Amino acid sequence: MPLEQKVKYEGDCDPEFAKWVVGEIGGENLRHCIQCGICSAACPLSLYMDYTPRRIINLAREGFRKEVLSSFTIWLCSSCYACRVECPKEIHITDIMYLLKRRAIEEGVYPRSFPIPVLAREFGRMIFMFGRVNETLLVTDLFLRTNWFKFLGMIGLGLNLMRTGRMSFLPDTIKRRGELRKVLEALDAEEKKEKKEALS
Amino acid sequence: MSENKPKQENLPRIGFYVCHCGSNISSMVDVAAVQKYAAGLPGVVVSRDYKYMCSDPGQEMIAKDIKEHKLERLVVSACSPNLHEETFRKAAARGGLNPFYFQMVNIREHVAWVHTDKKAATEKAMQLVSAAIARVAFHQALDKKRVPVDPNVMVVGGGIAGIHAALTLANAGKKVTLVEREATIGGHMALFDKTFPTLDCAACILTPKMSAVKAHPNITLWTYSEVEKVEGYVGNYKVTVKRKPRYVKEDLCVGCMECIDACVFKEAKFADKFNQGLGKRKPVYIDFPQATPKVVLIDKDTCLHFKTGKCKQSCATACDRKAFDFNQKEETKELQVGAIVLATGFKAFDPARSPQYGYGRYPGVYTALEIERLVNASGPTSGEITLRDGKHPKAVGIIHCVGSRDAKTNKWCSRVCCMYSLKLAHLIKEHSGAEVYNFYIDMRAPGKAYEEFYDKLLGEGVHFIRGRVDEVTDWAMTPDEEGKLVLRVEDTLAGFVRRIPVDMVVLSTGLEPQADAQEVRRRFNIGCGTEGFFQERHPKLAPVNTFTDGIYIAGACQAPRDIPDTVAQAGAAAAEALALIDAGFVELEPNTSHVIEDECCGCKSCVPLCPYSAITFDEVKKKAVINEVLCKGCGVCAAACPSGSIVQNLFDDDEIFSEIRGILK
Amino acid sequence: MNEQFEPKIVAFFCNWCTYTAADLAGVSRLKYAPNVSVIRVMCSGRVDPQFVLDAFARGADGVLLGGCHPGDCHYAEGNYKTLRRMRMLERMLKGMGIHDGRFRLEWISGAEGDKVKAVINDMTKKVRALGPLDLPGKFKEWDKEMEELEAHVNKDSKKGETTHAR
Amino acid sequence: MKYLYFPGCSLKGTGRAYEESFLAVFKALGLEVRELEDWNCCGATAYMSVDETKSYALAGRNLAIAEREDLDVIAPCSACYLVLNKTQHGLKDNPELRRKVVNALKSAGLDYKGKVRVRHPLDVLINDVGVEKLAKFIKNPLKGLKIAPYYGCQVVRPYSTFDDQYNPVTMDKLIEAVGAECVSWPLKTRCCGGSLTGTLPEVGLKLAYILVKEAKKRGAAAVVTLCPLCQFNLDGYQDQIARKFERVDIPTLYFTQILGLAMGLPESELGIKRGIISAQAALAGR
Repeated sequence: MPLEQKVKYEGDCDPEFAKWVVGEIGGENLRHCIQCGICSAACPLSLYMDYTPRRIINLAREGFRKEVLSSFTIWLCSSCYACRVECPKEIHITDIMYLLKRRAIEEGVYPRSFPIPVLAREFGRMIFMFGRVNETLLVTDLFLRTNWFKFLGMIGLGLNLMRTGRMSFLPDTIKRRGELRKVLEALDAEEKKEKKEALS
Repeated sequence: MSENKPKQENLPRIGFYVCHCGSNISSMVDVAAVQKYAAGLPGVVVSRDYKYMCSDPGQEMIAKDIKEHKLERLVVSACSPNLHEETFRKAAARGGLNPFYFQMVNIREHVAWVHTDKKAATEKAMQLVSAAIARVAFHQALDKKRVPVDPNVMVVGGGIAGIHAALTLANAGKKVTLVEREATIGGHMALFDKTFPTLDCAACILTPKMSAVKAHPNITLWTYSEVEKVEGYVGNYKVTVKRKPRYVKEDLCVGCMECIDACVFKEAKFADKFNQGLGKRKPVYIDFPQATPKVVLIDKDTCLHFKTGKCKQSCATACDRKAFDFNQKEETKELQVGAIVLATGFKAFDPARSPQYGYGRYPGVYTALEIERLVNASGPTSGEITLRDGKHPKAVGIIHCVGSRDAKTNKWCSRVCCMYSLKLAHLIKEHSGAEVYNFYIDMRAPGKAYEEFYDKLLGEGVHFIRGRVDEVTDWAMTPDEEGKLVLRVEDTLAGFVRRIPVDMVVLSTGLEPQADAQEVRRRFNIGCGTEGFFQERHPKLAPVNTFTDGIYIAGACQAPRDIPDTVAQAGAAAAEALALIDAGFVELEPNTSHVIEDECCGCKSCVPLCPYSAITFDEVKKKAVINEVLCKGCGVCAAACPSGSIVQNLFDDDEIFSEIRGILK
Repeated sequence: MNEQFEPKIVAFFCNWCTYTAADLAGVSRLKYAPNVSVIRVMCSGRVDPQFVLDAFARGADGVLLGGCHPGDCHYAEGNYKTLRRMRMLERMLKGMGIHDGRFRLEWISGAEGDKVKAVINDMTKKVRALGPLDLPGKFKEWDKEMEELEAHVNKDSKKGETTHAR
Repeated sequence: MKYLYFPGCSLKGTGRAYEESFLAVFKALGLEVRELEDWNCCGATAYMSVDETKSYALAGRNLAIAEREDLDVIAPCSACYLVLNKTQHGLKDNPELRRKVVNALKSAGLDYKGKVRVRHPLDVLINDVGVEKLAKFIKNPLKGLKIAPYYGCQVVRPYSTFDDQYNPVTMDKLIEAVGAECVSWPLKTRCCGGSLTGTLPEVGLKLAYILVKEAKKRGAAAVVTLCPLCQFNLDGYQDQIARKFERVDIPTLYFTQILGLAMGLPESELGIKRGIISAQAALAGR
């Protein structure tokens, strides 16, 4: 077994990271964590996580940006909010997972073939195009982009859905697509403006 | 409004002092600038700043200046008047100045500590200083009024705090009335088996004190009684107490308990409140063998006589002292006391508010108080640890912080749970040999010999898992878990989630204010903190005093605390009451109101406003008259007087108007 | 930061609840706007409506009155009297064009340091948004009339005639 | 009583039976339901991971359209219910976010003031209609049918206004109202796997398996749920569950379906046949 040095140096931390989390919506209470672990105990997925939610909170608070953003934990969160309602310090853990996911996508540090960030992205694309999401098309698209091998395993389910009339191959769409796009583009413009201001 | 401003040349000679308070004030307020600013204000002849005005040299400086510079008024700009007003009044008196020629400016609590911009904070400090200097010119020389103090004391609550306070006062020769709501004194401590960290038996140390209360010639013990009304003021309280009927004459009953044997109910079949519902009792009962007073009582809700009117009253027949009186009525008593000690204790957190732990849903889940009764040799199982189905648990999980350190229930640490959980872990292991798991967030053992007790438990092989349990369920994932209660928790030190099957779960419930704490504090005219415990006058320097003079607090009614701290506090409260009584008199703040007879137009507007009936109307002179002994100095009448003829000392119209002008200059 | 209007607010706090709460805010090192200066009174019931009027007349942009919660008054019922009095005063102030929260009555118990902070911050923000009141400017002419009237009254009273002009 | 109805994407797709039974039951109860005009996808959980503000704006457009009428909006899908409520909270608590979202809406000629109330059909049935009134409509009580109520996550957490977060009971009341027997189990709010059944089947299937297995073990003949994704996970993946763990075969119905059956509505109007695991045996076997 190869020996690995476990010590962490302060230079490895990003002191701005915790500040950033605290400044985002939902991150406000990050620093109040007492590390009781009830979030991990309540989490139905913590048994698959590389870091339990409690550890993610502590790593984020101490500025271990790389460890946090490249963890599987944030992608395993199914947004069931079990941790959020249990947390004795009212830390919005689910929202923190969301904002960590966004940051990971922004920094491009998520695992490439990992289907969850891809799903998130495709979902967004479909909404921008049609305003609504067709589950069949979304799932098909997802498997073709990540792991088409798994798609074969899903054929049985697909046939079952066809049999019960729960599948549709036509994209559903809203009437005023322009209206929705205007809303989304206005936010893009706002963000650009903000970034420009931040630079100057 | 009167415009009789003192003329520039007639202004009194004012001395002004501004305090740095180390760096507490000077780090946010430019003290030198304030000093300079004040020096330029009309009437100010001396203006100084100093590191610590409240220190001896600071006070000396004031006294010296008064003499040397013939100062006629004094303004000190420092901390809250609630803290040091008295200090500087005394300093003024030492310099030969009437202490009420003084005004204090609060630039610490109200400025330096709450603002972040030094320039703005300094400006605000200057406004407040200008207001005080403007107002002090109007101050009058006043004298404090002396009122005699009634030497009797009432103690409310007969737990260990009330017992200790009552005994201390009685031993000092004071007459004490101890009022307790339940049928016996003893409080929560009477429920415990052993006490941490020494593991000495609670009954062995408590019951002698209970007997001492009963036997003490200076103590009148009123159990099954509640305070209904409190009137008066420091040194002179009038208290109304309601005494509930026991249907047994207290002076006749000797506690032989023949009546209980004789009751028409052959079997005890009603939930026994004292044993947390784990045992049964009859309608005629006594809480426990050492109950004090050792007098039985009848529970009206279950007694056949009261329910149907058809009972042969075999209990009364069995009593050879003829103590039974089914016609007993509630009594109302009045008391005159000089001081009151409130020791009304706490309420244990109701675990139904944390449904995830399954209390009430799974019979294997218990509260810590229930376990106290189970491990107690005189409890319902005589100290045997048995589950509700009669089986013996092989594994027991103790969950800490139930109803503590949790924004959804109570935010505070209940302070005693870590230690009592350790005690229960030890007792359960000793009595049953079960595997015991403690689930804690942080182990808090900060008392004398507490850490050593924790160390002892570690050595006994009790499991300590650092993590807050999420849930107690009967959901089995493995064959081992079938038929068990499963606790899901992150072992935060190991870094993963564990599922631990047990037979018995103990919820270490936290301490809360009594359910009626708000009503009680209104009755006694004291305050509660946001969490609902009684508010002490100062968290460090006046921990047993309240904002109402003559009313003291002790024990867990003020905050969660353990027995040693409770007893210490009860002693402190008794000492404070003694200090008040033995002085023989109190000095009252002279902020009372009086009527300027010539200006009173006799409209009677003020008469009905006074909550203390201190204002009467002189029908001959057709003028209002204020009785300054009854006046408590709220100033409501002064604000209402349409002719401006009522003056409130220290808060006169001229003083307040000049303060407004000073701020807005 | 650009120069913004900073309102001046005069506060009357009762000694037992609100003043203590402000002390508590200090001890707890809560941070709030420096625009409010506090005058201590024993009970909110001591506050004569004239104090409020005088504060506005002398240039205050807002007046805050703090007392114990209803039922909690140290003097049993002083705050109820405050409430009745101030309801009437509010109507009068409205007639004078002083409204929209320039005058505010708040119940703050001795334990509510955080409420002191919240109320002061909120009131400062709202009054700042309203802009200066400048009653002294508006009242200059009225003052002149008042002075004349007062001179007249004083002359009368010197003559020894009783007057209830106040 | 009148309501607006926000279907969301699932009720038009895999959750078609939910829409059918919801509309049929509400119609039979005399409740008027109108589909929200030109609604768009709520954004669900996925979009929150991409762009927070846009995700609020997406929901904001729906709320803006709804606000034109003074009616409560019913969102039967858990994700829609959560996202719309979360947006309400976010816009209320965060002025900066509100400014951005409202400005963006205004640029497209929309406006939102924050007046809309988002409801769940279960909330409407229990609190607006009431169990007593529902009882009058029950013609065909489901006597002897043992049902495990499954609430899932996002209706009860974290914004539920009508039930307890730890131990919700509204659906239990409904099950009793239709004459069936409610199975008590501790997993009624445990996650069904959400979208992980699709993205990480090895994890998602396990979560779904735990639920169906425990429901069956406790004697339930059917699971009843209030969310299209929960229904899809518990119902649709049982073949895969059988391959990976063991065959469980327990049908998952919507609460609107059992209510409709008890009210005597025809199965065809309630989409009973749309279940991949047939409910026929469970319904007949009682």
